[in-house]
This record gives sequence, structure tokens and C-alpha cells, in this order.
Amino acid sequence: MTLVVGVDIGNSTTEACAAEIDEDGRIGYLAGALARTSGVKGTTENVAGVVEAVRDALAAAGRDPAGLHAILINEATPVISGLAMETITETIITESTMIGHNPDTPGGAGLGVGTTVGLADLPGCAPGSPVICVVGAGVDYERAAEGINAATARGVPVTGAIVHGDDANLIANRLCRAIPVVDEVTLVDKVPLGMPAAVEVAEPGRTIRTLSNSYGIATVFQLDPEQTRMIAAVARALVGNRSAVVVRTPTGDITDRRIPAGGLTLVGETARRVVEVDAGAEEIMATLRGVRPLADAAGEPGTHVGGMLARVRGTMSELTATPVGEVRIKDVLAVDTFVPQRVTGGLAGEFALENAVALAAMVRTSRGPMERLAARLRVALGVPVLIGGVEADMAVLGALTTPGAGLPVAILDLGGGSTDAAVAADEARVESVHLAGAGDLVTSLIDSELGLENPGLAEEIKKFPLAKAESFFHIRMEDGTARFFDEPLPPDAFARVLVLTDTGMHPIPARHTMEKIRQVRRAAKERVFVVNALRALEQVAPRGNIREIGFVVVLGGSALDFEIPDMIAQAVAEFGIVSGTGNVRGTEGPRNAVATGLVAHYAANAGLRGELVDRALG
Amino acid sequence: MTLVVGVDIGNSTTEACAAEIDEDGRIGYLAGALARTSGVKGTTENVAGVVEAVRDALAAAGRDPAGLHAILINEATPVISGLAMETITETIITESTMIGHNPDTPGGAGLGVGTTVGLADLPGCAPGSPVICVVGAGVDYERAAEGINAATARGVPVTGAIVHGDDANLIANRLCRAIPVVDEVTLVDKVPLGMPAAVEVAEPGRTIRTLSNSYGIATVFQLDPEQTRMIAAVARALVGNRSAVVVRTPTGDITDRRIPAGGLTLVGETARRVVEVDAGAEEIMATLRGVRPLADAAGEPGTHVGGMLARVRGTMSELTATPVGEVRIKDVLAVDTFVPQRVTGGLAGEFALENAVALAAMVRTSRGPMERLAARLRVALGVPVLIGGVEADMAVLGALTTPGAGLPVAILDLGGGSTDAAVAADEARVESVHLAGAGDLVTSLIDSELGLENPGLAEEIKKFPLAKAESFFHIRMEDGTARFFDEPLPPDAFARVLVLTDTGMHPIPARHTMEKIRQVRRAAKERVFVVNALRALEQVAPRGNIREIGFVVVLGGSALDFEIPDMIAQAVAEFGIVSGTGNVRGTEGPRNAVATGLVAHYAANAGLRGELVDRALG
Amino acid sequence: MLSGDLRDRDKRDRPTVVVRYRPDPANRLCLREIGAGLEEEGVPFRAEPVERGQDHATARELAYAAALASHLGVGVGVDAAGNTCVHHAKLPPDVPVMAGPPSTARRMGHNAARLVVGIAFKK
Amino acid sequence: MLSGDLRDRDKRDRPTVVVRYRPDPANRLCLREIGAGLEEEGVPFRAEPVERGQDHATARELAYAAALASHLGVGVGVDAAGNTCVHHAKLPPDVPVMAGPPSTARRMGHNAARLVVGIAFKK
Ligand SMILES: Nc1ncnc2c1ncn2[C@@H]1O[C@H](COP(=O)(O)OP(=O)(O)O)[C@@H](O)[C@H]1O
Ligand SMILES: Nc1ncnc2c1ncn2[C@@H]1O[C@H](COP(=O)(O)OP(=O)(O)O)[C@@H](O)[C@H]1O
Ligand SMILES: [Mg+2]
Ligand SMILES: [Mg+2]
Repeated sequence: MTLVVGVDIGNSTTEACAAEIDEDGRIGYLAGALARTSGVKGTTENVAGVVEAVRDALAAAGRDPAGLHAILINEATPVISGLAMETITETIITESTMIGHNPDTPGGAGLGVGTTVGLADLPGCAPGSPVICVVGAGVDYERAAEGINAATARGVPVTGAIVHGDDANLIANRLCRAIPVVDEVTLVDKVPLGMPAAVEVAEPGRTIRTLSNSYGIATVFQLDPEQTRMIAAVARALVGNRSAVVVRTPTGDITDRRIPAGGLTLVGETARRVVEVDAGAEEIMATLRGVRPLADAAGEPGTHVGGMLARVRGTMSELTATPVGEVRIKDVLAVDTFVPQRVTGGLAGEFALENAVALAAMVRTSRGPMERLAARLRVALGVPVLIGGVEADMAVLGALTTPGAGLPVAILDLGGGSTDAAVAADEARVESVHLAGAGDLVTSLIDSELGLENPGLAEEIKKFPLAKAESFFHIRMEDGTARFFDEPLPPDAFARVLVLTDTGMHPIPARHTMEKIRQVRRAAKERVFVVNALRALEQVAPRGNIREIGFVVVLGGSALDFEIPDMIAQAVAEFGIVSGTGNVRGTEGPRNAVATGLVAHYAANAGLRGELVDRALG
Repeated sequence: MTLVVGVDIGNSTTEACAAEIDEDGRIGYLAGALARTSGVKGTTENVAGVVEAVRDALAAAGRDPAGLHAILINEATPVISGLAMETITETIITESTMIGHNPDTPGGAGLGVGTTVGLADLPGCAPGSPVICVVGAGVDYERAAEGINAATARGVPVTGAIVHGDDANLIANRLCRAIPVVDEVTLVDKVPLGMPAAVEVAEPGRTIRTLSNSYGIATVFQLDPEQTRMIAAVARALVGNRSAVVVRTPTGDITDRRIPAGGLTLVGETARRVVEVDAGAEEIMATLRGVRPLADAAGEPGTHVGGMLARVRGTMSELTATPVGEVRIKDVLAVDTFVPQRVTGGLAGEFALENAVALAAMVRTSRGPMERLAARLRVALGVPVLIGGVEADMAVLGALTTPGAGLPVAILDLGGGSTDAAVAADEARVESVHLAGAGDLVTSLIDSELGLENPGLAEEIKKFPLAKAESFFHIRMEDGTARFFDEPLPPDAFARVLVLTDTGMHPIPARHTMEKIRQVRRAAKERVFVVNALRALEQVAPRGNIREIGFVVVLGGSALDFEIPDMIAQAVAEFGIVSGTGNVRGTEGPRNAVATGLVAHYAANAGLRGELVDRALG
Repeated sequence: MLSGDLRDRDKRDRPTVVVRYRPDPANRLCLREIGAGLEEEGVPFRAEPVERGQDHATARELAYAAALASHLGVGVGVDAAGNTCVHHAKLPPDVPVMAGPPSTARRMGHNAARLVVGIAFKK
Repeated sequence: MLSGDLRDRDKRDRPTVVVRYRPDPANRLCLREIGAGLEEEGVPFRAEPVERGQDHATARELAYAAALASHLGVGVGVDAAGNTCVHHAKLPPDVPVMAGPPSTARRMGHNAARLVVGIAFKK
């Protein structure tokens, strides 16, 4: 009996599979184990992680490390990914034409139109012409209400108010005549006085209708078609708000600017095409399809995309000790996203959802470091280390230990940095592809779209379901079921959306609803994994026809996700093929395929063993 | 001064506009009014509605009907729409291989695998081989738990249970060894005994992972690749469930059948194409684009679509007193939808969401009845009735009374049965188009997708926001705001989703969450109105280029919706044109455009007046 | 008053639905069914016989008192014949959530629980 | 006990947050601010001076008693110095929701209201 351990060093995870092989090459699988990959995949930093995984696998198998015959590692083509994101639109308000923020508690309801007047100046207003009252910082709500009521009594029609403090209902409740009041306008001092203005507040649960409509604003300010054209962007920016203010200043303007992000040059083996990044993900991916297979990609120097790709290339060069000039970008995944950003020129801390493009780039480095790693491992563990077959071939061999899987098979390995796929019509002919974009991109989309600036929390949101604390003693889960507790929840969880991690419930410190967070999470997974799964299968399938694949086995850390496998199942359902999450050796789920494949390969090629050992030692 | 009333008879609504015109043709608009259209548009049944609208408009204007000079009605091309929906997939379970329903309260968690045994037969089971216990109707939970515990004590591993009553937790709580329990299996007697089976229940808030995965089922039942291929549909059907049972019967099967719905023949002016309805909406609409303008459409006799179009044609023929053979279908809108349907062969009242295609068809009838209607109206009101200009021209004239709107203008009239569009580079050259599908189709999609079978409620869901009664004293609205009440809500509202209509809150008697209902509502609006708005603008725009339109004015009853105008604004935003909801005469909102246009046209063509009156009287 | 409230609260440190019943052999099965309904929904409860002097209380009165005594604000009352009533502490005393004859006891248990959980009632 | 509870409930037929305070000129402004916070959020409340014999109660004790007396289960306590505490009837007496010095009174009012409304607290 020969005791061996197959080891797969991934970008994130190092997996091990311990097995005994008898004289006839029959395999007795003993145990699997995993550890965090130490350092960058394919470098000598990996030793610590490998040692840990091997030790754990042997311990789980109840075998003495002294009896170990060999370690099998795969001939990985180190594939490393980089991520970058670039905002491509910007909302700018020049002068203060618009206050589009959404205070929690605006007051009153309806539309008010008039000239802006400071509270202190109300007594000087002539009766008859409608005014909008501007209440500055530090003014007490009772004084504000008194001032407005006094003006109304004198025949000055006060039709709306713009307020600094969180006082809208306090003021509205004290007025003789009901008017809409927009509050929490932090920079209220910048609201120009003496200008025509409109204030609109919708009923609870509704959105404004007049100021979000170009013709509504035109009606209010009696604009002609040419002037209406100028304010169309204001109306557009206010769509969906519960309250808004529009002040008509002579030169005020709001623009929706596209930021020139620069051109991305995609160099194929036969063609070379340039696409503008601000054209969006769809355009970029279509261009990529036109030049595939990609030989390299470059960004226009001096532009955003130039900087973006230079960063990716620099990181890769550093990590892999390869000269920058030799780093080749072999795949790109572009995803349309949005980033909440503070509006330049806003008066109340308004945020706008700006469009952005996220790019994941995949770099293939040379094989060099693998040999050095093997040598170091041999020293650390004191046993021969064999560099086995190609990673994709090993993954296929491992995947085929899944009950029910058969040929022709395709595997989809959903990792952290890359989505890898391979197809095998039989065990000898394996086609494979490595695509940029996987779990880490999903995490980073969740982080930026929710404006969290907390990748750890984003990773938790990706991996675990949500709930909302509805009282101190119960939470409601995404699917509507409630769970009760004997002990009260901590006050900081109250009314918050929680992520139910395996180490407890963590409140999400953002104002998004549970449904919104769920949507962002699911959309990020769809845009990365469903897109990449189809892209990958299309590229490896015989004649590009996914229907010719018999079985799809989904593998990798992201296949452990609680919803990604369902999404992929749904996406490939229409092709009428068998698809599901792998269950390596009937026990390991989607983990351990490559490590298992290395053992299987070793057992099947018993005759070559001597030679391989020699090579590893040589 | 000449007192006239312009009247627009729509499919749903009859609108009137009263005005006085002076010697120089200057118009003094007095008042607008509306009434439900009585009978089918363009028929003599309309008299009652017109009389009501005219009377109301004059009353609102404070004018004596005796002083009325003339009624102006438009030269409508009666456009009538029909709707039909056809299910194109069907899920059938032969023998009982799968129980995929989602009871509210399954018990335990995890996966159990074993042979199915009736509770009464447990004492006869040999120790050692795992069993799944089947508990029939009328068995008390204590007896069930005792029986299972006794078997466990004897060394019979009971690994799961399938139960008739709503008893899963009651049984699970009384067991010595925790097992998953699926309950509320209404036809439990049909579960075959002595067969290998698996029971899976997920933790609250999660979905099952093993039985929804082909390889999970293969692992459980040790299936080979060929057998795995056979059960792939079972796994697919269970994706997203919280609990499930799979029984492996020798010939059991589940199929996802496509129902041959038949071919739809689209006859264009120059081409003729046939498209299979079960190919889905996208294919149908692409085919339609290929043959446009449509001259007629026909369904394959003897198929579902044949029946569908025959029904539409029959209804139209009846309503308009036109021979069936002369009814021409001038536009079709196909929308992909789904219908919750009971699964044939299910054991627990399982529902599956089956795919369906909804078709709206638009029929143009002859002008005949309009003349008869004018004659009847003259008798009923005792004043001259003039048939004015073409409907689309009048709508453009009326829309241009919206402040801020200018030329070149396009109008989008979002009605009940049809979406109409017209474009005018100047007031004389108007291009128009009538498309099938509008508010009524949205209502019917909401009705069927939510399985309500209550069009009145579906109409309310379309028109008003939702809320959820979270306690007896407060509701939470769609946007997360809460509203408090002094009086308790009725118990039948408790924990239900409510629609906040103008006549009060109505509970929605369905198990959908608020978010789900909201999604269905918004998706229905998008699929009908956004699709039709773009389709319409594309067809009327100069050279098909929407960017050449300066202003889009949205009109019609559906433009009063609380979210459709925002959706359309968002959809046309990218074209950089001014778009918004109309505000006819600065006061009427999106209503009264045609009625107003009739008055404007009459005033502008003062010289022709005599002739028109003669014609109407002649 | 504060101390009175506190003493009462000592008994109910755990949040439960309170079931108050008239001790009577005729309603024993009903009590079991109500408990089963609550347990199946996963909501904790405690059952208490009524105190002396309350022998004439109706199911509704018992239910309301039980709701006030419940940490979750939900009470069930059972009269001698097994008629049940479900009540909520925030409702007026004469407006119970629902009530029914002995045959509906299980459903009343389910619905008392659902009142706490906040899901729609079982029909 | 039932009748006692009912008498208490007569006072609180309308659902309100209860604010209990020690009558003292030093905390008058605080009370106004608490009320302002509650009103801005649209949640009804009633303010009650503490009864005789409760003169030594802390803001937390007052808040808890107020929460028990509140139909909505939410109470605010204000001591003589204007320190405030927000409490919920379903929490253990010694675990208040939040507490703060006089300068935070307005925010305490907002958050007492948000506890009722079920939206995240104002910082
Ligand atoms: N339980 C889980 N649910 C969802 N995602 C997971 C889970 N565990 C790991 N992941 C994700 O899997 C990715 C790493 O996958 P892995 O296969 O370990 O990567 P690699 O093959 O690159 O080593 C990360 O993005 C991580 O977030
Ligand atoms: N307030 C409203 N919100 C949303 N939809 C509305 C509203 N009022 C009417 N509708 C819808 O408008 C449609 C009728 O539009 P209308 O312009 O009156 O039709 P037509 O032009 O065919 O007479 C119906 O589908 C109706 O549901
Ligand atoms: Mg406010
Ligand atoms: Mg149950």
C-alpha cells in the first residue's frame, strides 16, 4: 500500500486528499482537508498552507506522516486576477437649482410655488404674492411656525418651506394653513433668496409627481419649450423622490456628465480593437468576443482605464516576480455597476447613483515558480513531491468521482479570482479556459453598490442570508419566516437588516432595506457567475454548442454558496443537460476535485511513477 | 361668443372640454369633465356617456346647456383590443416520485434517506436498514412519535418522516433522534411504500441543497449517469424549496412538457411569416418587426393560438357589428408571463409556475358607426354635432397646450386597450400608430401571475401602492415608512399585504409577500408600457430615430399611474429628449388632450365651420 | 403600581403566549389542541387555570386577561365548554381577534401563534 | 388583578408612548425636546409627572414603568437633571434601549418614536 496526498493550491484555498493505493492501482480514499492558501498561488510562499493541509488530511485519515510516500501537486498555470472599478458618470449642480434629497420626515404634502424669502424677511413681504419660506440653522420650530402664521394672517401666501433642522412636521403641525415642508437641508444658507421656487412633498408611500416631470416644472415656472429643454435633467434627477425643491436661478444648471474613462485596447491573436470603457459592459464584452482568444489588453495612457490596467499589471508583476512588460492579460470581464456618490454642489448631502464599470482582468504567468515551490515543499515535508498532470485534467478526473456524473462532462470551477472551465469528451481530451471574475468580484460589487466600504461585511453579505430584527425578540428572514429568541437582541440590531453569519448576527450599518440588499447581492452573483458560466461553457463546448455537453459539474468555493448553484442550474436548464453541484467522491461536495484527481491520475499511471519521482527530485 | 364642447370617446373614458370662442377665434377654456364610456367606443351606445360628460363640463363651467352652439367629436378610427393568454408548459408527475410542496412548518432539518414504511409497519422492520416513516391521515402526533421512537430504540434507523397533517414540529419535538419531517402531504396514501426515498428540510430562511441538485439525488440513490439524466427534471423542479421528498419508483417520472400552442401567422403588407407561439414573446415580436406594417394575423386552426385569435376576432365582430371575415388584426403584443398551476400527479397540492404567453391584439374597424353616433347625439342633445379632425391630430393639438411642450413633438397616449402614438414635425404633418396592449393587459398580467382570479383587485393592485399590516395599529408602506392608526385594523388585515385604494385598504388574499406583488406589478408595467412606448416612438419617429423627436408628451388614463410615467421617463432618458407627463391646458394633467384639441381645431378653422355643421347635419 | 407590574412580570420573564382556561374535564382535549397549534408554529406558551372568583368569565374575558398577562401581548381563553377566543393586548377588550367552538381549537392555537409571528392566519 | 389591569387600561385607550418625568424646572427644556423628537416622527405620546413616592426613581426606572404603562410598550424616563432613558416593555428592566444626558433629549425622543415605527435609530 502506498500512502499519497494530492494537493491543489488555489488562489484562496489549498485542498488536500489523502489516499492509499494498492499494487493493482486501486485507490482507497482516506480523507480530505483544506487550508487558506498562504501567499500568492504558485509561489514558494504556499509552503505553509500546503504543510497545514497535508498534516490535517493525514490526521483526519489517522495515518502517520512518517508513512507518507509522496505529495502530488498539479502543474498549475498560475492564473491570477485583478479588479478595478471606474465611475463613468457624475452629477453636478451649479448654483442651487435643486434639492433632491430624501429626508426621513418631510412635513405636509402637496406642491407650493413662490419666491424664496428668509424667515426674518417675511414681515417685509407685500401681501398677495406667494412666497416660499427659508428657515435657517438654529431657528426654533415654534418661532418658525409663528413667523409663517403671522405672514399668512397678513395676507402673504406662504406656500411652502425649506428648513435646516429636522423640524418639518413640528413646523407643519403648528401652521394655520397646511403647506409642504422639506427639512434637513444642511446647506440651507446657500439657497438663493428672491428667486422663484417650488417645494413638493408626496403622501407617505408615494413619490413626487410635478417636480419629477419636465412639464410639471414648466407649468410651475411658465417655461417655454427652450427653457424646458434646459431643466429636463433636473426633473430626471428627481424621479423617485418623496420630496424635492427646485429653485429657478438665472444661470443654475444641473448636468449629468459622462466622465471620459478612456479606451480599452483588446489585442486578439488575429485582430485588435479599441472600445471606450464608458460605452458600458455590454459593448466591452461584445468587442472582446470579436477578438477572442485574447492575447493582451491595454488601457489608453493618461486615462482612467490606462491607470486601471497599469495597476492590475503592476500588482501581477510584483506578486509573480515577472517584469511588467511580460505580464499578459488573457481575459477581461466587464460588469456594469453603480456607485452611490455625493452630488457636487448639492445642498443637503444629496447622493446620486453614478454609473460605473467594474473590470476583472486575468493574467497568466510563467510556470517557473512551481518548480521552486516543489523543491521547497520537499525540504519542508521530507517526502518526494511530484508535479502531476495539468490542473484542468485533474479537475475533470476528480469531478468524475461525483455520483451520477458521466462523459461528456464539463466542469465549472467557481473560485475567488477566476472562473475556470474544462470539458472532456473522454478522459484524455480536455479543453480548458480560465476567465476573469468570480467570488471576489461579487464581494467587491456588493461592497461598492451598497456603499459599505467594508469588504469583510460585503463577503458576509455574499455568503449568508439576511434577516430583519422586527422586535427585540424576533427576526424575520428573507423568505418571510420568523424566528423567536428568549433573550432580547442587542439594541443596535433593532429594526436593522442583519446578516446571519455562522458566528452570529451582524447588523448592516446602512439605510438599505432587506429587499434592496438582497437584490444587490443576487444581481452581483448573476452578473458575474451566470455570465461567466455561460461564457465558459460556450468556449469549451464542442463546436461552441452547450447542448453537446452531457453533464455539467459545478465545483469550487463559490459552489458552496447558498444560491449561486440554483442560479446556474436555472441558467443551463434550457439546454436540457444534467447540471448540478459536484459531490467529489460522494462525500466532499464541490471541494477537493483537483486534489482527488491528482490521486486518481497517479494511481492510473502507476507505471510512470518512478520517472515522475525522479523528475521531481532532479 | 360661441360656446362649444369638444368630446373624446375613448375605449374606457369619455372626456369633454367646454370652451367659448370669440369672433377672432380666440379660445376661452372653461372646464373639463369625464365619464365612463358607455358601450363599445364608436358605437351608438356611447350616447349616454357623452351626454353625461357634456352636462358635467357645462355645469362645471357654469353655463346653460341651452346656450350650447355645437358638440365636436373626433373622427376616430375605432381601435379595439382583445386579450388572450395561453400556458405553454406543463409539469406532470407520473407515479409519485416527488413531493415538492412548501409546507409553512416542516419539522427538523437535514437529509434523511431510507425505505418508505407505513407507521403501522414499523414494528415489523428489521434493525439496521434505514427507513422513512410515512404517517397517514388521522394519526395523532403523539402516537406517531411513539412509534418512531420505539423503532429507533429497537435499532431501526428512522431517518425522516412524511406526514399527512400539519404535525411536523409536534412529531419532531417528541423524537429521541432529530430527523427531517415534511408535513401537510394531503395525498400521503399515494406515497408508494417499500421504495427508496429521501426527505430534506432546510434550516429556516434557507433552501434545500441535496434534492435540488441532480448529483445530490444521484449520491442519495447511487444512480449511474444514465439514471441521473432521468431525474434531472426532478432536481430542477425542487430548486428554491425549503423542504422536499423524493421517492425512487421504478417507473416514476416527472416531465416538463411544452404544450404545442400552435403557429401564429403574421401577414404583412409585403411578407407573411409563421411563428410558433411557444417560442415565446421575443421570437413573436421579432417576427412581427420583420413583416411590419401588419395587415392581419391568424392562428393555426385547431391549436390553442387558433382558438385564441378566433375568440378575439369573434368578440370584435360582435361588438362592432362587422362580419368576422372583415375583422383585421393590425397589431399584436406578445408578453412572456407565467401562471401558477396545480401540478398534475402531485401529492400535496404542489403548484408549479408554468410559462405562458399573453397576446393583445388590436383590431381596426370601419368608420361607419361614428356617423350614426353623431346623428343620435344630435337628437339626444338637440345641438349640432360636428365630426372634427383625425384623433391623432387632435391629440397633438391638445398636447401642445402643455406648458413647456414644443415641436417636433410626439405624444404617447397610454389607454386601457391600446397605446397610441403620434408625431408632428409641425401641426400639419402628423404620423400616428395604434399598438395593441395597454392598461387592461397590465391588469390581466397582474391577475394571472398572482393567481388572484379577481380582475377588480388586480386593477386596484395596478393603481395603488401596497402596505403590510404589521400590527393592529400600524402598517408599513412599500418604501418602508410606517403609518399609525388610533383605531385597530380589522383582524382580516392582520399580517396581510394591503392595497391602499382611495376607498380604503383592501387585504390581498394570497400568500405572496409585499415585495413579490410589487415586483409582479412593476414587471407587468415595464413589459407592456415601456415596451410599447419604445415600439411606438420608433414607428412614428422621423426616419425611425427617436433622437429626432424634441418633446415627448405622455397622455391617457395610464399616465395617471403612480409609477408608469417614471418608468417611461427612465426608458427615454437615454435619448436625451424632453419627456414627461402632459399637463393639458396647464391644468388637466394627462387627460383631455383630444377634447381640447377638437376645440382648438374648431377655433383655428373658423372659416370652415359652416361647412362642417352642414356635413354633420346632412 | 410600578411594583405591582414588576411582581407580575417576574412570572413572565420568558416571552410566551398565555392560555387561560376554566379547569373542566370537558375542555381538556381543547387545551391539548391549542397547545399543539402553538407548538407546531414554534411559539412558546404557558397555560394557567383561572383564579378563584373568575369562574364566570367568558372565553373572551379570559383571553383578554391572558393577553394582558402575556409578554407577547397574545392570549387565548377557554371556557368550560371548550369554546376558545384569541385576543391581543393592544385591541379593545370587546374586539377579540377571533373565537370559535371546541372543534376549532387547533386552528385557534395556530392563529394565536401566527399573531405573534406576524404571518397571515390559517383558515 | 384582571380588574386592576383594566382600570389602568382605561387611561391608555389610545396607543401612545409614555414619558414619565420628575417635575423639576431643570428638566423642562428636555421634556419639550423629547416631545419634539416624538412629534417629528409622527408618533403620539403622553407625558406624566411621576406619582408621589417615586421621587427617588432613576431615569431608567421611570422609563421602564412608563414602557409598561404604554399601550405601545415604549416609555421614556426623565430624571430631575434631565437625563433621559428610553425603554421597551419587552426588555428586562435593567437593559434599557438607550440613555443619555440632557443634551441628547431630542434624539431620545426621535428614537423612542423609531422604536415604535420600527426604523433604524437616529444617530
Ligand atoms: N460557504 C461559502 N458560500 C459562498 N461562497 C464561498 C463559501 N466559501 C467560500 N466561498 C467563496 O469562494 C471563493 C474562493 O473559492 P476557492 O475555490 O476556495 O478559490 P480558489 O479556487 O481560487 O482557491 C471566495 O470568493 C469565497 O468568498
Ligand atoms: N389613477 C390611475 N392610475 C393608474 N391607471 C389608471 C388610473 N386611472 C385610470 N387608469 C387606467 O387607464 C386606463 C384607461 O385609460 P383611458 O385613457 O381612460 O383609456 P381610453 O383612452 O382607452 O379611454 C385603464 O387601464 C385604467 O386602469
Ligand atoms: Mg423631518
Ligand atoms: Mg407543519
